Amino acid sequence: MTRILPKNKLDDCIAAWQKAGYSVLAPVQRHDMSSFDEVQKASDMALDLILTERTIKDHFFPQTEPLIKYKISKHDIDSETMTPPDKKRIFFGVRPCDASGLAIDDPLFGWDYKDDYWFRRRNNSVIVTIACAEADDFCMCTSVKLSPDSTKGADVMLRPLASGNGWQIEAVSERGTALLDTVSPLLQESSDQAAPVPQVAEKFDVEKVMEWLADPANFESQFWKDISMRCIGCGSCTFLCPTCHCFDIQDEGDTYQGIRRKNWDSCSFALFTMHTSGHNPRNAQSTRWRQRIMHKFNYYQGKFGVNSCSGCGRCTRQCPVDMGITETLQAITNLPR
Amino acid sequence: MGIQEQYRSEAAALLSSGEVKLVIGFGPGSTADRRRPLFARTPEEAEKLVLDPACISNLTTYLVAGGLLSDGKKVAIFLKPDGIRSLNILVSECQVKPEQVVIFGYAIENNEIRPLSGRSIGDFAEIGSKIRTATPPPAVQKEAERLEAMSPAERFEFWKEQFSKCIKCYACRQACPMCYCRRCIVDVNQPQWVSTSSHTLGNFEWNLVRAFHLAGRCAACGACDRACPVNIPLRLINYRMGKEVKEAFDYHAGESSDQKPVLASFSQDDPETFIL
Amino acid sequence: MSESFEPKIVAFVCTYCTYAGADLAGTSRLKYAPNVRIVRLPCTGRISPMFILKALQKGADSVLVSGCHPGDCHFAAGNYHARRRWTVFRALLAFTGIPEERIRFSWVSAAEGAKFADLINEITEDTKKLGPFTQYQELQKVIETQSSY
Amino acid sequence: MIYTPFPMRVVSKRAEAPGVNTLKLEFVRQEDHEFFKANYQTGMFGLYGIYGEGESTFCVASPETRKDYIECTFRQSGRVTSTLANADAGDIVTFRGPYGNRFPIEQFEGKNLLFIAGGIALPPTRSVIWSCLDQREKYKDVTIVYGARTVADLVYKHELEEWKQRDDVNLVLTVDPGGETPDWTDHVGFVPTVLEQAAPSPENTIAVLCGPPIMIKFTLIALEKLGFTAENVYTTLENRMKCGVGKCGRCNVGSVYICKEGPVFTAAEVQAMPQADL
Repeated sequence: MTRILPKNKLDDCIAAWQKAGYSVLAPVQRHDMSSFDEVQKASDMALDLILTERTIKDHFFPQTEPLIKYKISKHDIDSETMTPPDKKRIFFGVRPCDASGLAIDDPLFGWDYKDDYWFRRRNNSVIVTIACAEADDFCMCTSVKLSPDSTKGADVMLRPLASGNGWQIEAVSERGTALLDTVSPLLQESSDQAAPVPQVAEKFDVEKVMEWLADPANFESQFWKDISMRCIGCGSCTFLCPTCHCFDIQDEGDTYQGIRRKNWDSCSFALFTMHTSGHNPRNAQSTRWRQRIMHKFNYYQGKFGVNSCSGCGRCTRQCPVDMGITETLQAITNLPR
Repeated sequence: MGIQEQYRSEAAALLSSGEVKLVIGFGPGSTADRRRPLFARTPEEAEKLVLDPACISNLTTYLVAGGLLSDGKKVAIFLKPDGIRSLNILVSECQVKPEQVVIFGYAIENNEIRPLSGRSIGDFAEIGSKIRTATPPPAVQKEAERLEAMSPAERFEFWKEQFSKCIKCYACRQACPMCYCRRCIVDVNQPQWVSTSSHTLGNFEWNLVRAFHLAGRCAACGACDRACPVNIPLRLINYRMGKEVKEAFDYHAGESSDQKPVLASFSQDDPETFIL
Repeated sequence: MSESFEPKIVAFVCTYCTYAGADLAGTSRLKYAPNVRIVRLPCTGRISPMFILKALQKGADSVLVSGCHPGDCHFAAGNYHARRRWTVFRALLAFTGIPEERIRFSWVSAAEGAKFADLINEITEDTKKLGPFTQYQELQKVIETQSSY
Repeated sequence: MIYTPFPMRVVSKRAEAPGVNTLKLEFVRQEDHEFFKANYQTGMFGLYGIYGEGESTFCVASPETRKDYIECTFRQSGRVTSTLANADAGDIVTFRGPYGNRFPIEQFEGKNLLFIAGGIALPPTRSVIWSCLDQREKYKDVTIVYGARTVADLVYKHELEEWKQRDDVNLVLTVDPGGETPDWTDHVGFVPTVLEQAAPSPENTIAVLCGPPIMIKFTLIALEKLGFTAENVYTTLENRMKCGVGKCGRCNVGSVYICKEGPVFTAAEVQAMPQADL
C-alpha cells in the first residue's frame, strides 16, 4: 500500500495549498510556449508535456532581475537594494531533470558569497516532482547518471499510476513532509501500481568524456573547431538550460534614475569575455563552445563535485542548427583513444 | 542518378580539383527528420552530403560569418530559392563577391527535390524575378491579416504577450544572413540605445529595431522564426515589412543582385501621403 | 480625457528648415501650444527610429518629425531617405499596435513659421483628444517591480 | 545583498598620464569602512562603479598599511572608466569589495624584493611596494624596475621621484625606444632587456611582476635566465568581471576563477593554466 494523490483531488489540493498561503506554479501552455506559471486549477496545467520549453530556473534566477534602484541628484545618490518577494510557492509537476538543475546550481550560488536572490526563492519553494512517463529522442538524463524518476532536488515525489488516475505520492524532504501534511485528508492509501519508468538509452559515456576533457593536451584539440563549425553563436542553449547560471550586471535608466539589473548572459556570446581593450580571451566560437562543455563537465565537477548538466536535452531540442551537448559528448566518447 | 548523388559527386570534384575550399551543405541530423549544416573540406566528406525535402535551413548565414570569404577563395553552397534571394541581397550590399560562391540550387516542391540549373548567382535571375508574382505562404498572410483587422490596442496586447516571452538569446539575429553587422546595435553601449535586459519593454525595443533593420532586406527565408526558442511569430513582422516596401516602393527584396537597397536609395516620387 | 491633461510632445526637427521655421514662429510672436519640446538635429536623415521609440518610452504622448520640403534638403537628399524610412517605420509601429496618430511627420520650411505654429496647435489638440500614451509607461512600471514570485 | 556596493566619496583626482587618472576615495559610511579595514589585504581588487553606467574591475592601488582611503588608478577606455575619469572631488561613486586573494607578503619577510611593472600595471604593484616599504625593516633589498611606452605614460611620477631619492630603494626606470624625451636620463629599452642588464640576484629574492601579456611573457623568460624559479615570481591576472564573487561565470581561465582564486598567482600557477584561454 502506498499513498496516492488521485487526479480528481488535485483541484482540492491546489485550493488547500493556496489557503495555506502558497502560490502554485505548474507547467502551462500559453501564447505558443510552454513554461511554469501560476495556476488556479488542475485544468490550467499541461502535465502531459514531456518537458516544458522553458525551465523552472526562470523562477529562481529570472532572465532579468532588478538589484538596485538609484536616483542621482547633483551631489548625492540615493540607492535602494531591491530584494525578491518573500512569498511561498509550490512548483507542481517539475520533471526530475529540472529539479536536479536547481540542486546542481545551489553550491554555485552559495560558495563563499551567498546569492540571496537565489536562496530566498529557493527557501520559499517546494518542488513537487513528477516522474516521467515518456521520454523523447533528446532526453539524456541517464547519460549523466540521473534518471526519469530521480528525486534529486525534489521535496515531494509523484509517480504516475498505470491507471492514469493519479500519482503515488511521497515526501522526500522535510519541506515535502510539511507540504503533504497540509493536504493529508485528500490523499488515499492504495495498492495501484505506478506506470513503468520510460527507458532512456545512454547516449554517451560520461566517465570517458570527463577523462578526455581532463587531459590538458586536448584543450587545444582540432576537435573543438570541427564540432563547433556550425554554431551560430546564439544563446538559446544556455538560456534554456536548467543549470546555466552566467549573468551580466547592467545599469539601465536615464540621467537621473534607473535600475541596476542582473540579466542572463551566455558564454556563447563574443561580448561575454571581451575586454574593453578589444582583447578577447575566448575570441572564436570554438573556444566558447569548449568553455561551455569544459565548464559543465570538468570545471564544475572540480569545484562542486557534480557535473553541471541534468540531461534535459533542451540544448539539442531547441538548437537552430541541431548542435548540443549530446552530439559533442557522443563524439568525444567515440574519439579514438 | 538522383540529384543528391549528382551534387555529391560535383561537390567532391570541386573539392578535389581545389576550385572551392569548402562545400556548405546538409548532413544527417540528430533525429530522422532533422538535417544539420555540414561543412565538407575533402571529397570524402562530400560523400556525407544529404539533399532531401528536410533540408530547409538557409545556409547563406555562414557566408558572412567569421570572415569565411575574406581569403578570396571560393565556397560552394546548397541553396533553395530563398537562399538565392538572400545571396542576392548580400551581393547587392557588397558583403559577398558573387564570383566566390558556387551554388548548388534546389527547390522543394510537393515534398520532392528539384534541381535548379546554374552554378553562379547570375544564372538564377529567373528565381529572383519570380518573387514579383509569388504569393506569400497562406498561413502567414492569413495570420497577418487577422492582426491587421484588430484595433491597435488589441495588436499591442498581442505583441506584448509575444515579446514578453523573448529571452534575448539573439538566435533570430544569429540565424539571419542579413544580420552581419560586426557590432550589433544592442551590443553597443556608448550610448546603450537598446537595453540588454529582456523585460517586455526591452524586448519591444530589440524586436522593433531588428524588424526595422530588416525592412526591405528580408528574403522571408524564415530562419529567425524557426530559430526562436520561444516561438515568437517573427515571420509576421517580416511579412508586414516586406509588404510595405512592395506596396510603397514596388520593391522586392532579393529580386536581383544589383538592386539598390531600398532604404539606402530613394525616388523623388516616393509616396508621402502621411506627411503634413 | 480630463481637461487637465497637458500632452508632452517631442519634436525632432532638422536645423535648416523646421528649426528655423520654429524660430520664425517665435520671432513673429505667433502663439502656439507650449506642450512641445524641440530636439534639433542636423538633418531629418539623422533621425533614427530609435529616437522616436525612446521618446515614447520616456513619456512623450506624441512625436513630431519634421524637416525640409523635398528638394530643399541642405544635404541634397537627406529628407528623401528619411521619407522612405518613415514610411516603413510607420507601418512597423502600426503593426505592433502603437497608434499611428501619435507619430506625425511634416515638412516645414524656414519661411513657414505660421505652419509650424498651426501644426503644434493641431497636434496638441489631437493628442488631448487621444489622451496620454500609457502603453509603454505601463511596461516601464513592470520593469521597476520585482517579479511577483 | 552581495551585489550592493558601498557608496564612496571622491576625495581627490590626480591625472597620472594621458587618459590615466587616480581617484582617492573615502568611505561614506563607518560600517563599510570597518568592513574594508578588516578585510583588505594587498593584491585584492574591487568593482568601482558609478550608478547609471555600471561597474568596472581594477585593483586597489593603495597599500594594506594605509586603509583610511582607497586609491584606484585606471585608464579611461570604456563607459564606466570614462565617467569615473570625469568625477570630481565630492562626487559619489561606488565600490564593491575587496575581493580575491592577496600577495602573501608575510612570506616575503627577510627576503630581497624585486618589483617589475609595465605601463598601467604599476598600480597593483604599487600596493605591494608601499605595503612593504611601510614596514621597510622586515625586508632586505628592494629593487623596482618600471617601464612605460613613453615618459608621459609613466604613472605615479611623484612617487617614482620619492623612490629615486630613497637610498633603501633601487629604482630602475625605462621607456621604450622612441619614447624618451631629450632630458630623459634613465634607461631606454624594453623592460625584459633592462631587467637583464640590471641583473638582480635571484638569491633569496621574490619577484612581483605585473604588466601587459606580451611584457609578462618576455620578462618571465628574462627572469628564468637570471635564475628565478617560477614559484618565486608573483603576478596578477585580470579578466572581464561582472560579479567579482565567482558566480557570473566569465573570468575563469581554464578551471581557475580569477575573481576568487586570483587575481594573485605565482608564475608557476599561471604556467599551469591553459595558455589559450588567457
